[in-house]
Amino acid sequence: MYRWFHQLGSPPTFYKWSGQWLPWLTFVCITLFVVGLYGGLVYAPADYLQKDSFRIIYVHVPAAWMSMFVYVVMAFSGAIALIWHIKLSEIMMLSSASIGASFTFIALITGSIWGKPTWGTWWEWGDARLLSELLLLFLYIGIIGLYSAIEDKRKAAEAVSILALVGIVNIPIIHYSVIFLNTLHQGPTVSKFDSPSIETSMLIPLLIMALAFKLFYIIVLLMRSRNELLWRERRSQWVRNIIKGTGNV
Amino acid sequence: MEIESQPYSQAARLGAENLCVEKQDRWLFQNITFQLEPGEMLHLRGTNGSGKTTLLRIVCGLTNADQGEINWAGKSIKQQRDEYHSQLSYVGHSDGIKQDLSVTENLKVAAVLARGKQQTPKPIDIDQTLRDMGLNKKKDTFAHDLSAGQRRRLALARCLLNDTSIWILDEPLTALDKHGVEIVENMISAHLHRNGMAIVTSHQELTINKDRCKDLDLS
Amino acid sequence: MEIESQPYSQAARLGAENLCVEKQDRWLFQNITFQLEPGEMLHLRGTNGSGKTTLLRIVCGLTNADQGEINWAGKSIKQQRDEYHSQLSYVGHSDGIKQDLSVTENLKVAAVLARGKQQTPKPIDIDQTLRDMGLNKKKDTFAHDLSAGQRRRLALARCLLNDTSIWILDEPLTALDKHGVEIVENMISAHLHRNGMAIVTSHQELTINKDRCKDLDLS
Amino acid sequence: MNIFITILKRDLLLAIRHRAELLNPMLFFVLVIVLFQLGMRAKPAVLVTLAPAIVWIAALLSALLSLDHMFRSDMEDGALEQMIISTQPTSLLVLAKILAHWIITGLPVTLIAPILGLMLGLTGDASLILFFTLLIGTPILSAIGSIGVALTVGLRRGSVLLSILVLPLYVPVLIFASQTVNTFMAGYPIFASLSVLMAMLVLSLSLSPWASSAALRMSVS
Amino acid sequence: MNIFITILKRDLLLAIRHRAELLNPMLFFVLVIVLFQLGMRAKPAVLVTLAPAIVWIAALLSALLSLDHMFRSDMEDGALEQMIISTQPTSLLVLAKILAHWIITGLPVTLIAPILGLMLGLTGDASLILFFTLLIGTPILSAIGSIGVALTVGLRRGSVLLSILVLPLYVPVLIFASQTVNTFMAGYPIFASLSVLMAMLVLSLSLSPWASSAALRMSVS
Ligand code: HEM
Ligand SMILES: Nc1ncnc2c1ncn2[C@@H]1O[C@H](COP(=O)(O)OP(=O)(O)OP(=O)(O)O)[C@@H](O)[C@H]1O
Ligand SMILES: Nc1ncnc2c1ncn2[C@@H]1O[C@H](COP(=O)(O)OP(=O)(O)OP(=O)(O)O)[C@@H](O)[C@H]1O
Ligand SMILES: [Mg+2]
Ligand SMILES: [Mg+2]
Repeated sequence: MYRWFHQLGSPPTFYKWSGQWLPWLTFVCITLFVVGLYGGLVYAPADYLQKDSFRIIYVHVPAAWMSMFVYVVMAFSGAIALIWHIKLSEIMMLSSASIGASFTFIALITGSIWGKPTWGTWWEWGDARLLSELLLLFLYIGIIGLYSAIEDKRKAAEAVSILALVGIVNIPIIHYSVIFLNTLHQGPTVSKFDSPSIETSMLIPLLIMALAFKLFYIIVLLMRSRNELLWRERRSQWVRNIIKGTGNV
Repeated sequence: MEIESQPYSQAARLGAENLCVEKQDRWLFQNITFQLEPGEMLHLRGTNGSGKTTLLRIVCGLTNADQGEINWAGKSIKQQRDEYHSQLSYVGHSDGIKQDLSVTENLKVAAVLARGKQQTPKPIDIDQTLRDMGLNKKKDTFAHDLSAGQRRRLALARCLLNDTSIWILDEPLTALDKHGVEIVENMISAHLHRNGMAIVTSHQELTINKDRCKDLDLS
Repeated sequence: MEIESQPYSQAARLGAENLCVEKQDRWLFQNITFQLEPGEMLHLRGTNGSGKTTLLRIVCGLTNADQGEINWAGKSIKQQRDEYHSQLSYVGHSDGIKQDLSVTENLKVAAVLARGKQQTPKPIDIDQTLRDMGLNKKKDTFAHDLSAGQRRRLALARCLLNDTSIWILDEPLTALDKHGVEIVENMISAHLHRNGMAIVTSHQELTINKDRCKDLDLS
Repeated sequence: MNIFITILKRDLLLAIRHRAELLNPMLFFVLVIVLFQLGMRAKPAVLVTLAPAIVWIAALLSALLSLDHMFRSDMEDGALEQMIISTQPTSLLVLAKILAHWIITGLPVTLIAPILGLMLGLTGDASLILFFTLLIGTPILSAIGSIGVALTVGLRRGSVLLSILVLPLYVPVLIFASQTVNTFMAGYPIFASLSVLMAMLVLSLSLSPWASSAALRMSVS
Repeated sequence: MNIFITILKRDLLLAIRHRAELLNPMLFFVLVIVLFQLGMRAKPAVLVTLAPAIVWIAALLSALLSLDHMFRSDMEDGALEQMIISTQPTSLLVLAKILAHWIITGLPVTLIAPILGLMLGLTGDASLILFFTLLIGTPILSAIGSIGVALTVGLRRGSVLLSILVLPLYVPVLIFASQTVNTFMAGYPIFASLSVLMAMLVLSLSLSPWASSAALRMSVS
């Protein structure tokens, strides 16, 4: 297990491996997107209460899920980078930050666009879920800001790993606060979209979209990591070989 | 000057192997290797900007080199941070003096940091050290009222008080007058005599027994 | 080295009369008097803490003495702050360099501060100055990436660029390597040759024409 | 004027060099407002009446927090000494620094305030008035602040003392400005209170450079 | 332990040397609260419901403002390097510094809060609960804050970036604490929320020294 890990962690292997997989992943991802969007926007019936406005769910919910997922991935690769000093996981973490921030941003925007017709307001301060999403955005911004503020990028990566780890301790706390506060203060909205059991014809496209989003993340992550890797290793032999167009990796 | 004179018990060989440091895509220095036996001093030379300060910080374990390692007593210092640091005193360009503490208070804090579990220094030790460094009249002055040279003396006083076998001094003679330079030279000589080791950068010459003195030129 | 060589137009006699400074109820120094003609240098000596830095700051008009006055061109400097300051460059223990500006940017700001209404320095002037100080390779480096000696050179470069007739230098040789020391000595010699004046403290000896050099010992 | 522009450019450059800095007063401002909301969980009807005060207090704190940078780093590395012994009148330098501070902190806050006003439930017109009070008011904060910093910059850890000195001077601005918006929302004319703000602006901009430069000379010596 | 006490004593001594410092977090705290009152001019009935949040936000800002001092001056004069190459575990030093920071800022604020609570119209019991939330909550602020400072202390002007890093981590504390007081005032039991606060305290005090010392090593190198 560790050996496998270590080998994959070696830059040239990773570069080669990811290069082989990328086209396939892209293909699958595009297919899923097409199917999911068709299912969601055309096939699924309009909601009897919300009419067609509910269809934004196919972007909002996957994006919201991804925003948290990416943070967890980031914190874990940060931990690995700190403990085992594996360059690759450092790169993964750094590449994840801005992707995660984008997902969070999308979730916030689509959520408030959705909120306007359903709740009649763009933003509801009292709701703990909106809040935790906003805080997540701030965590991401903090991470990106810290990384850009430290000039020595090796140090910056270390700093960001620490921050990401500290931040993840905060995530269950935020999560708890949601549950805890809602048992006290009946949140005016949360109950609205938690309870209704969703119809299968709506659910399946949603799951497909969620999968597509996840693949999309992986693809962007791989591409960004490859990019960063080439830059960092620009003076090593294997990168020179690639640039020259000669020789294998 | 009365400086303790028993040899250090924990003196051991200190060495660097193939240190390389890169700054902005260019090598600052490459393949620096040296060995220092107990009782020896390394005089680090080099033009301005040749990397002396950088090298000293690496030897202290404050920064990491891009390649290469520092060994002490046969092992890499990374595997024995605490033992190594308990034998180390470092005086850098910035001297680690708190402006709002008096001279004595500064020394007390420094001593506790360096000695740790052993006892705190007795007042006599501190008095003696201050006398050795020519600061006895400034005992209760706040550090921010000291002159540049007095501040340097205070920073150097730490080495005497801490009783460590490895001294790393970055331009110790900065701002010191003639008498101050003499004090430092005697201090280092006595330290080497006790089987201590020192790595010193200085653009001025130091009058130290040539037999005990190795040279390394970075430029 | 190519330094401008026309004599300064506004050079005038600088003097101190009976300066006394008291620190915590004791005289730091008393009745310091000196006269400096254009083309002369004052080498200020004294042990650590004898009051050299304090005296220099008084000469600059940054602090006031408890008694006595500084005269320039026959008048007290307090009556002609602006003219006096337009002829003055001061390099103190802390060097007034912004860490977040590049070397060139630092010099540009310094020059505008010093020259004021006259034109800003041409790029050629700045390049020339940097070359004179051996910093030409570091033109676009941020100041916080400079080594201690390089930073000192940058601070001293201000004097060359500002083209002022009075230089006040507090330990200019700090952290400079041998080549750096030579540069500074030549720089001062050329400055005196142009009828400039300098007040310099240094614990190291300066090789400057003895005829042009006055000594004042505070200790 | 040359010198004015040089110092202004220098300070802005220093701020841009830490790119994060440019964004930060604004972000901080947003965060403070969010904090209020979180802690209070007030009802929309209550919120509207509090909105001008909340925005203004956030602007005030944001100015206060960044005030210390105005002279401290220059003091520590000796750049301030160089400014004082320069040929140029110190008050002109101070004015440039006040302007730079405003561009870095006051201006972004002013620009983003109307949007936040809308978010807090203000009407479009009220947001506009809020914007104007900030436009007139934030430079006053920078100007008055400069005196406080100049007085405390010689102390090694003066930043909290600074707040104590400066806050009482900020209070009139805060009261007038938030009052102006409230008056407007209540449907009364606001010409009078806006002109008082303007008068404060003129007064503070013309007096504070002198006071600050005197204080600086004192702090350096 | 020797080292813990030495550093604690040193930091407190440094704070006392600038006597103003000791008083200032408290004064600042009072001023912020007064500002709220002035800017808002809220009715007493409204004020009571806002009181816990106002007090807590003031405490939070007061902690935030003084956070930067925790390591910056040690960084600038090289004392931090000396601490890192000392024989002692850095995390113990950090813990001492967290405690010192709390004694200087959190403790005075906690002690004065009940009085301010009464002034804002809270009942005696509610003020007492407010006091307890502050007693448990303010050390969390110091502990979490230390991580933020340790990360940003290497930057020359990181203090605003610091707020951005630290505030999202402060929000849960703020929400829970002010919620606790509100719950109490509404007549519900508060044992659960107090125990969550306690858990946060234990967690932050036991984890943050490690995170901070790792961050410090990074910042110094
Ligand atoms: C700015 C406004 C909004 C934000 C920030 C937001 C945020 C989120 C987040 C973070 C999640 C993931 C929760 C989790 O997996 O634990 C989520 C899920 C969801 N949101 Fe939103 N949301 C917003 C508005 C809305 C609106 C207006 C609706 C529809 C009325 C809505 C419907 C949903 C649904 C149905 C889910 C899936 C729930 C589940 O996983 O059980 N959201 N939202
Ligand atoms: N981030 C950086 N980018 C570019 N160059 C850098 C950076 N950091 C350091 N340097 C360069 O590395 C060198 C650092 O040298 P160092 O401070 O170790 O010199 P030194 O030998 O101690 O010099 P001195 O005698 O002047 O003290 C300098 O030339 C400096 O310009
Ligand atoms: N507030 C004060 N209280 C007591 N003594 C003071 C105070 N301020 C300064 N001093 C003393 O005055 C002297 C200041 O000397 P100054 O800095 O001018 O010395 P210097 O000649 O420049 O020394 P160096 O060669 O070390 O730079 C020192 O001896 C210092 O201890
Ligand atoms: Mg050096
Ligand atoms: Mg001096």
